[in-house]
Amino acid sequence: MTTETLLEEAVQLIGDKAGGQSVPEPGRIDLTVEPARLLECVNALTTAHWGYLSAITGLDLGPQDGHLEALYHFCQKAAVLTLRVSLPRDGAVVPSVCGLIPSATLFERELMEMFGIVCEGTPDPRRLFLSDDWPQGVYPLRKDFIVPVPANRPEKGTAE
Amino acid sequence: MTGPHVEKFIVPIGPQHPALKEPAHFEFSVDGETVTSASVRFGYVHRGLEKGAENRNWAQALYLLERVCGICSHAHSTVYALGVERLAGVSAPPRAQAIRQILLELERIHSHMLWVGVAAHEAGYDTLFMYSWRDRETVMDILESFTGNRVNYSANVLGGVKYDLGPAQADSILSGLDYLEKRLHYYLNVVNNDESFLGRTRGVGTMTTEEAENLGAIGPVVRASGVHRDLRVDAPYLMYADFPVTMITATAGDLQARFVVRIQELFESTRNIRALVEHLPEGELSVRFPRKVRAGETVSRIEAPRGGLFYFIKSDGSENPFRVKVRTPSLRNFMSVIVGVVGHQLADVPMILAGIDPCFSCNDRTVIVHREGSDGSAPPSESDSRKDSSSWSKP
Amino acid sequence: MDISPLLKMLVFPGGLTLIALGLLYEYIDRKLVARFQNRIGPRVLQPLADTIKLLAKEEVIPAGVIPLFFVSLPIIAMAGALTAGLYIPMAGFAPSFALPGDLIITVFLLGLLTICIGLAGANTGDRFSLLGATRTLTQLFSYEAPFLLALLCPAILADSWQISVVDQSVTGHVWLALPLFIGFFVAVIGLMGKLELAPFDAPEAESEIVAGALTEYSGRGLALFRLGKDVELVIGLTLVSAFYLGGLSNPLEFLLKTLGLLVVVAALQALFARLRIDQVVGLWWRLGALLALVQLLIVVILKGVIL
Amino acid sequence: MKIGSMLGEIFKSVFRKPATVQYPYGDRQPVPERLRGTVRYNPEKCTGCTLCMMDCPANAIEIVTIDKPNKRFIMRFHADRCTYCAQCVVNCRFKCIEMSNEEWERAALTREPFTVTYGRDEDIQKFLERTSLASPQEKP
Repeated sequence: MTTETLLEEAVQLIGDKAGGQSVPEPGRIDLTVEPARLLECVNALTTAHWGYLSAITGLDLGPQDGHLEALYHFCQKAAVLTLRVSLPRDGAVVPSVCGLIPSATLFERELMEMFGIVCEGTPDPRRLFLSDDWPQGVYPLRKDFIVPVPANRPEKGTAE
Repeated sequence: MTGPHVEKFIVPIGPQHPALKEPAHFEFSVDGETVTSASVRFGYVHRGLEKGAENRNWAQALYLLERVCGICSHAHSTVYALGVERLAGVSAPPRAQAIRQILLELERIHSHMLWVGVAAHEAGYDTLFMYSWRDRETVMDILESFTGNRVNYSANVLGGVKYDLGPAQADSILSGLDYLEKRLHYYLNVVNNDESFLGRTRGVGTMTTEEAENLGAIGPVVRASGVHRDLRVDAPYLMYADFPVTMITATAGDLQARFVVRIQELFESTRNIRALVEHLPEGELSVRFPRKVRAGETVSRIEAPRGGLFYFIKSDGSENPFRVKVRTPSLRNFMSVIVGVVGHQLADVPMILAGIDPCFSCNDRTVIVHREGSDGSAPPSESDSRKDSSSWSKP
Repeated sequence: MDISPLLKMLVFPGGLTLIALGLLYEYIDRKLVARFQNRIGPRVLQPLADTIKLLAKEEVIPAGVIPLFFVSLPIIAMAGALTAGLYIPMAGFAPSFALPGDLIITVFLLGLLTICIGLAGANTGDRFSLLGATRTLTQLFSYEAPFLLALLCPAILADSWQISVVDQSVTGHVWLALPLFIGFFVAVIGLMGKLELAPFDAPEAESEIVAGALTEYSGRGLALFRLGKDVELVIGLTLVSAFYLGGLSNPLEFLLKTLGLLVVVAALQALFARLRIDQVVGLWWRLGALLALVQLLIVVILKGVIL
Repeated sequence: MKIGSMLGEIFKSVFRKPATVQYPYGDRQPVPERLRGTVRYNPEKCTGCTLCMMDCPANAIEIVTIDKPNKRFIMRFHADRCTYCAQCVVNCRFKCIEMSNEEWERAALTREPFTVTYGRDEDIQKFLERTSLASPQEKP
C-alpha cells in the first residue's frame, strides 16, 4: 500500500469529523480537529488499526497569537497523519486519549506539565519530567517562559 | 494475601540503583517475588534541550541536539539536519548522504553491542558483558579514526558532512567489520545456545504481536514481536532506497528474540556499510546552508538503533528554530515495560527493562532544571500525590 | 599453663593464618575470573586493602534495627567460620581439634554464617535487605541438604563422621572424585551455592537488589562478613579436596589441590548467567538432591556388597 | 542446547593480553589524525567576520577587534566551554581556524589556564592593557 492510499484511507475514516485539511509536505496530512471531537477521531483510527500514536507535540504559538496547539501524530509506514487541536492559552483542555490508547499516558503527562494543557481524565496526572518543587502554573515550553540565566553562565563573547 | 487491604510491598528502583546506568525512578509493587504493578517517574537528567534549541540558531541547535543521547548522537543530529534541510529546501550531496548512512549503521553496531553487554550484565552473565564490550571497541576505534571522536562524532553540518571517507578509513572500516562479523556470529551462537543464559531470556518479557501493535512500541522490540516496522524500509531516507536493508523480525517476542533480532540486524548493517563503502558516490561533501530557514514545519523520522526517532521542527522564518519536538524511541517503548512487567518475577525486571534498551537521558531531554523554592513561593509539591503509585495493576 | 590451644585458635591454623589464606584465595578467585574475562583483575593486596579500609571506616547503624543484633551478627558469623577452621586439615596438617562427628559441626558452623547474613538482612527494614535475606535463606535450604549428603558419601566409605579419619582413609587411594563423580559434582556446585558465587549469587544480585542482605552494612560489620566469606571459601575448598581429591597430607598437596579446585570454581563462575532464585531452588531440589541421594544409595549398596 | 558454551573462549582468554588499557600508563593507543583538540587560530588571514563566534554552540570563541582598518584581531578561546564540534572550522572561509590533534589532554584546578588568547604579540599586549585599564570600572 502506498503512502498516498494510506493517507486517503485515513481521511476517509475521519475526514468528516475534522475541520480543515492540509498537506504540509509529501507523505503528511494535517487535519484540524475540535477538542470535543478528538476522541471520536482517535477512536475511528484505533478501531480501524490505522497506525500508532507516534507522539503528541505541544506547540505554543506565542502570547500574541493566544493559542496553544496539541498535535497528535499518527504514523503508519511512511504516512504521518497529524490531528491539530487548537486551544486557547487560558484554560486549554483536551480530553485524554488514554482510554483508547493506554500508552499515551507518558505523552499526556509531558503535555500537561510542559504546556499547561489539561488532559481531562488522564489516569496518572503526576509530573513526569519536572521536579517536585517546580512551581505550579509555570510551563517551561510556553513562549512566555524565559529561561533564567544562571549567575555563573558564560556571557557570549562580544566584539569590541 | 487475605483481603483487599493488603499493604503493598513496594520495591523502588532508582533513581540510584546498580541496575540502572542512568537515573529514573520506578516503583514496583511486589507480592513475594511477583510484580503486581509498576509506575515510573523521569526527569533526573533534564537539560531542557527542547527549550534550549529555541534559544539557539539553527547551526548551534544541531550540536545541542546531538547531545540528546550519547549513544545514538549521530541519529539525533542526522534527523535534525534532514528536517532542517527539507525546510530550507537544501539537499545534502549524495556523498554526504552516503557518509551519514555509513555512520548511522556504524552507530547501530555500537549501540546494539553495548546493549548485548548491558543485557548480559543484568542477567549476571558478566563474561558475555566483558567480551561484547571488548569487541565493541573495534567499532569505536573505527568511528574514532573516521570522525575523531568515539561518541558525539559531530560529523554533520547543516547541508552535508564534515569528514570524507578516504582510503585509509575505508580500509579500517572493512577490516574492522570482518572481525566484528566473526565475533557477532559467536555471540549469536552463545545467546541462542547457552542453556543458563536462555533460562534468563526465553519467555521473559514476552510481548505478543497484538500487544506490540496496541502499545505502539517501535524498534527492535517490536520487530522481535513480529511487527514489520522499520523506517529504513517503510520510509527510506538518505540512501536507503538505493542501498536497502532487509527488515529482521522474529515471532517469539521475548527477550531472547530481541537478542536475536538485534544481533542479526548487525549483519544487515555490516552488509549495508560494505556496499556503501564500495559504491560511495563521488562529489561534494556539503553545500552552503542559509542562516535563515523559511517558515514552515516538518516531521523528520529516521530509524535510530532503538527504534523510530521522531522530530517535529517548526520554523517561523528566523535564525532560530521556533519549536523542536524530540520524541525518542525509548519514551515510546517505556509503556511496554510498565505494562509488560506485571506478573513477572522481580528478578526479571531489570532484564525486561534492559530489553527495550532504555535511554533515560533520551527521555529527559525536555526541561530546564531550576529551583524557584528559595523565596518560599514553591507550592507544597506533589510528593503527596506520588504516594498513590499504581496506574497499572492487574486485579 | 598450656597456651598451645590459644595459639592454635589465634595464629595457626585458626585465626590469622585462616584470614590470610582467605584473603589470598579471594584474590586468586577474583584474578582468575578477571583473566577468564580478559581483564587485568585486582592486585595481590587488594582484598587486604579493602578489608583494612572497611575496618577503619565508621560503621553506620541505620535507624529501625535492633543494634545488638546488628553489631553482634557479623561477629558471630566470623567466629563461626573461624571455629570451623579448627576441625579441618588446614594446610595438610592434622586438624587442631578432632572429635567424633566434627563433620556435622563444621557444616553447621559454615551454615551459621549464612544464617547470620540472612538474619542481618531481616534485621534491617530496607527492602533490598529483606529480599536479599529471603533469598539467602531460601537458597540455604536448597543447597544445604545436597551438600551435606555429598560430603557424607566419603564419610560413609570411611565409616566415620570425623573429618581427620575420613581424610586419612582416602589418602593413598584412588581419588574419590573419579568413582564418586556425581557426589563430587554436587559437592563443588553446593560449595558455590554456599559461598553465593555466580551463578548462585541471586541473594546479592547487584543488578536487582543492590547488595542483598548486606545492603545496610558498612565498616566493620561488612568487613567481618566479607572475611567470613573468605574463610568459608578456604574451609569449603579444603573439605571438598580432602574428601574427594585423595586427602591432604602436606602443605604442598593442600595448595595444589585447593587451588586446582579454585580454578574449576572460578571457571564455573565465568561460564554461567545468574540463576533466578526459583531456578536455584528448582535445580537443587529437582536435580541436586536427587543426584546426591542416588550417589548416597550407590555408596551404601557398594559398601554393603563389598563388606 | 549447550551448557557453558563459552568454555573454550574463557580458557583462551587467560593466555591473551588483557583488553584493559591502563590509561594513562602503559601502551597508549595512537591518537587518530582527525581528533578534534584545542582550537588554533591564525590571525594573519582573519577578516573579523565573526562567523565562528556566531555559530559556536558553546560561546567558546571571542573575536576581539584591536584595529579594524588594519585587520588586527585576536581570539580568546575558552577551552573549558568548547564542545569541540568544529563548526567554527567549517564556518571560517579563510581557513584561519584549525583544531589540533595533539593538544587534548587538558586538566587544571582552576578555569584560568583554559582561556587561551591567540593573536600577534603586540595585539595581545594592547588587549591586555585595555582590559587591565577597564577592569577596575567593571561592574562588581
